[in-house]
Amino acid sequence: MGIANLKKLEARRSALHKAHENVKTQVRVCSGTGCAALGAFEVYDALVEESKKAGLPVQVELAPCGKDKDPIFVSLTGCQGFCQIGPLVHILPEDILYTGVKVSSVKDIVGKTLADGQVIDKLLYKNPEDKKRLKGRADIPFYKGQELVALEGCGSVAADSLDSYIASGGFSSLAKALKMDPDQVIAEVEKSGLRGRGGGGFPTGRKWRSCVNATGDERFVICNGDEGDPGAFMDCCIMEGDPYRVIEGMIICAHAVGSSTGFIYVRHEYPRAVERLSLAVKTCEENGLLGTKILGSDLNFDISVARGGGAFVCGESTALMRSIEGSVGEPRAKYVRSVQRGFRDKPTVLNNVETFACVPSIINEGSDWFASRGTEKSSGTKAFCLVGKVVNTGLIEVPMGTKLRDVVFGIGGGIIDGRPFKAVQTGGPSGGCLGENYLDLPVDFDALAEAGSMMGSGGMIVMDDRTCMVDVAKYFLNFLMEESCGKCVPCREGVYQLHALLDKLSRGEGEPQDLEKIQRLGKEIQVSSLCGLGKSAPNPVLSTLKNFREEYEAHVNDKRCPAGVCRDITTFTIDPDKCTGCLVCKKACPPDAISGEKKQVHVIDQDKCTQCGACRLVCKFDAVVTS
Amino acid sequence: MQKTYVVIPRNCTGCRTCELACSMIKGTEGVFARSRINIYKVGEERYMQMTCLQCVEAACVKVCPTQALVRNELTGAIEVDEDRCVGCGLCEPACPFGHMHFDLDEGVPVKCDLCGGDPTCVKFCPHRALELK
Amino acid sequence: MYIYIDGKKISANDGETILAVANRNNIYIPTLCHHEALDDVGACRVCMVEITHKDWGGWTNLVTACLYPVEEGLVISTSSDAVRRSRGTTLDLLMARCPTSDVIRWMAEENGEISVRYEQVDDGSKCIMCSLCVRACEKMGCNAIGTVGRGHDKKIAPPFFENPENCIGCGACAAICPTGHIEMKDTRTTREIWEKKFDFVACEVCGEPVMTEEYRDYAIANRDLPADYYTTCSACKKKKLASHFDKVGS
Amino acid sequence: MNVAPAVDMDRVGAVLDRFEKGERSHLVHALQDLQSEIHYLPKEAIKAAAKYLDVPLHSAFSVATFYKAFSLVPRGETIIKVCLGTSCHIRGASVVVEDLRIGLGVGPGETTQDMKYTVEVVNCVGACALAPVVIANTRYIADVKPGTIVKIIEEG
Repeated sequence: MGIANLKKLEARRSALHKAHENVKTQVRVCSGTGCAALGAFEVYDALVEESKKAGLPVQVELAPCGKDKDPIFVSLTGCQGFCQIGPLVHILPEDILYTGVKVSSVKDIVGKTLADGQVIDKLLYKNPEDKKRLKGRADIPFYKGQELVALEGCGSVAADSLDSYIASGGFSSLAKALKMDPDQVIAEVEKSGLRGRGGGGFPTGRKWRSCVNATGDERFVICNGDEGDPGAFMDCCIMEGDPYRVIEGMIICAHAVGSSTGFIYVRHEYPRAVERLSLAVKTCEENGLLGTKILGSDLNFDISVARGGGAFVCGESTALMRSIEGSVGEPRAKYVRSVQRGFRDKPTVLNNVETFACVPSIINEGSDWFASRGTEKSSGTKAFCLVGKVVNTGLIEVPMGTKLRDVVFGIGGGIIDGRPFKAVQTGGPSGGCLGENYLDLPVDFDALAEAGSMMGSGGMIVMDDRTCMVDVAKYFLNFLMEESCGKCVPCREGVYQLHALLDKLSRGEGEPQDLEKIQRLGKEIQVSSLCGLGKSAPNPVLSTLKNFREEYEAHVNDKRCPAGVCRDITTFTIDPDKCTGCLVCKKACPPDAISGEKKQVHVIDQDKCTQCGACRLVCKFDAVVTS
Repeated sequence: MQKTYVVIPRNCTGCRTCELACSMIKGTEGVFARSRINIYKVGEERYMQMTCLQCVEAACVKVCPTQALVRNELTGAIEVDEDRCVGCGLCEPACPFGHMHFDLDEGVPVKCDLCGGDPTCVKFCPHRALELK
Repeated sequence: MYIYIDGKKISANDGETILAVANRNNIYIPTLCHHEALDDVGACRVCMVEITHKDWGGWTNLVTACLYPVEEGLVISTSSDAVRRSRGTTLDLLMARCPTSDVIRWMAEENGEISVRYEQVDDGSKCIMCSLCVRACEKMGCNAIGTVGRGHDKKIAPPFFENPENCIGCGACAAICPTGHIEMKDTRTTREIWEKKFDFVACEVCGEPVMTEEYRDYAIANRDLPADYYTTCSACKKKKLASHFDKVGS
Repeated sequence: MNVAPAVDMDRVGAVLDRFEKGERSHLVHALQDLQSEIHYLPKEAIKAAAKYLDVPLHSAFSVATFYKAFSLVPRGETIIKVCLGTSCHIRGASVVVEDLRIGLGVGPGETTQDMKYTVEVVNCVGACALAPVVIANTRYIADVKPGTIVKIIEEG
């Protein structure tokens, strides 16, 4: 049942629409990594089974000619965003969002909600501020202020169903693009102002245009799904939750630049993304959406899914291409850009997952629609992963230019346990930490860069007063030291030495001149390294040194870690006035260093204590103090 | 007009001045064995001067993996481009006449390059047994 | 086209690198991982130069001379402050890694900016990971050694750190190593490199070593020269030929 | 020192047969499939892959040691991956590593004597909202509280 041409595509869509109109209730079970980890698949299975048992007309596929009257369509979707309180079950059209759903609650959902239309109060989201239960996404602050473009289908379409994607308007953008001249397609992308979502922010349209202008008999389109930034998972969600959108974006690009071969490079740490994308590619091939004469046009295009091997540096475009070629992922100098000489030395367009996911909307809705969102130089919306010590964590998408404050305190709901906000880290290991004075910064490519951080792929890690900036910088350097490919000297040796210097600081052995040494070495690594990884490796150090210098000075001059994190210069003690003798810290202590009976003040044996901080982490009464 | 290096064995008295001159000018500090020209006694009062023949179809050039042996079109000599040599040393055994020497310490081959067209050995030969015609 | 290096106007060809033009004009740019016969990788970063252009509005950039292709009107400085700082840092870092390497110390002194001492990584190694040995081995078609691991712990070694099957004992890796890190031990009859032992082919006249047996087999199989080329040492070849000439002469 | 079990070369061959012979670009892919089949990359498997795909052995070895996904030593039945992504880090993942070190007696990259558990640290598994996260084989353990992880794993 191929979709050989545009007519057949429309026929299929209208049949599916009809099927959709029949559906009385839609139950969307989130199967993003977070929800899946909390048991979403079991919930889904139970839902289907329980509904069948109850005799409800349940469908797991959109059947265009279903006989059921008022069917209930149960689907597994991609990430619905609010990972922290998963598994999520979203019921439409009533907009009921059940949170923390367990298999044991399924019976209730089927019996009460699906069969009877009742809302189960205790499964609803509880607003931490006033403890009120909120019914649906429309009421929950986390979802307010968001605008979904790249994540549009993520959490609404059934992740592994081509039909579901087509029903939601999928491939209509491709149909439109195929009727356009390749040049018009590029012009449209250029006009939209779309910039690469992978971090660099290079204008996508310009990239496509220079690929077309480059000489070469063959061109490649590569989708970068090697999302290596720790603390970022939006590409993962898109690949898992809306794989067809990425494919559609890539086909449109292939049409625009004249390519017949594409690759999607996915990290191996995302097995489900690999699985779903592979399935999506296969389904597209079977249905004539990939292969020869796509939708009856002259376009031939194939996509292969390549798995990464676990190397952060492979997110760098030239290293990624080397990796697909089957080699060690060492970057090469980009003096000749990869749009001219990339994969197999042929002109290559490489864009990130989110960038490709934006393309169908741009073609469908028009460049003006996209450009009207966001700021002047950073148009559109951007997906972020809001994580760390923030109340609401999860996947969000907001227009560019949204203030950090609105993200952290609006959508994010502020800091956990009401602790003071300290910083927000953006841009992953290449980015920087922005303190309180940057909270009113509009988040876009240029504003972040100016503030000494960067957009990166969109991780946003919120930190409270118990986060040590020296430790955070050391953490990133340790990460980069392990992930450096080791090819060029400044990155291989320089990052090692930077880490050694920070380690010295965190042990309380820092000398006053070390801060200058760090600053100077950091700057030289930035200008001397071969690839983006090395060039941006010192950013976390330099930005924290700039914005939190007093904290560094405390480590050097007073041999003290103000946040109580750096083990060698921190002592943990229990404040007898605050300790309630609840035994929680005693149980949590890995080396068994805490003694004390129930309802009596506990004491930490300093000889046994390894300063891991577990006690402070679990204490509800703030009784563990550091000095 | 390219000149030809010729040896005239009947003039050679075996005085080895050429060897000394070569080893001096090529910086091998008078180590005779490293000289690019060698004198062999081949009979009663008969000597033979042996140095690179600058073959037209040179085996050394053929085996070099990096084109580090290049003919100087002006002098006709095959010269070593040390910057291009990776030091594999194959040129030494490849020479059927034994005129190529690979210097293990320096990691480069050593051979006669006709001193850039003005061979020192010719200048120093007291008996006109070496000539550039 | 014309470019400017340290104020001098120099003609250059399309497709050439800055380093190639500089070398051709005897302008010194230090290098460690560059070799004329091998592909450049830009690993050592000591050939860093500062470039700008009259159309760039004062913007300058540091690039590696070995890889950067020339373009019309490019203005290059081989020893600006920024270049010396960058090169100095790179050499300082290498000094910490290979404190015993004379080449590195000499280059650092020449650059004139040894100012920062970093914690020494003293594993007795002189390897600076320039990968010249690997590339030379590849050029020979042997592929006996390669990089192992990544990051700061990256090493160059044979597969599985053991006796490299493909190694023929030619010694190119040792000859090309800029710091003398690769050890090759020769006796009259044997050679040892990468912990692999080779027997020399002895000259059938004098018994002096000619080449390793593996190298001879490789040469016969791959280099299209008769097998009897490899049986005699060069000195004996010369002697034999001399006597032959004498017979012809008389 | 753990003794590696003999490698079933038929299984290696069967995995390699899925790939086009002599196509070097399949190297990373093939090594991955071999690893998921035998749980680590024994020397014989790397050699077989290099030969089959016509890749110099050293390239195969370089690739096998460059990418973190590959292990050249046998690993335990249960592979415990502790996420050390930024979010997990600031929410106390190092305590989890500490718990495992004390509870199982092995640190990152090590395998218990009885070959039951291998502890690994990984950089971000994309479940940041549930930090700190531990993955035991395919099972995700979310929001790990100090002092609890060893028990959770041992109970299965």
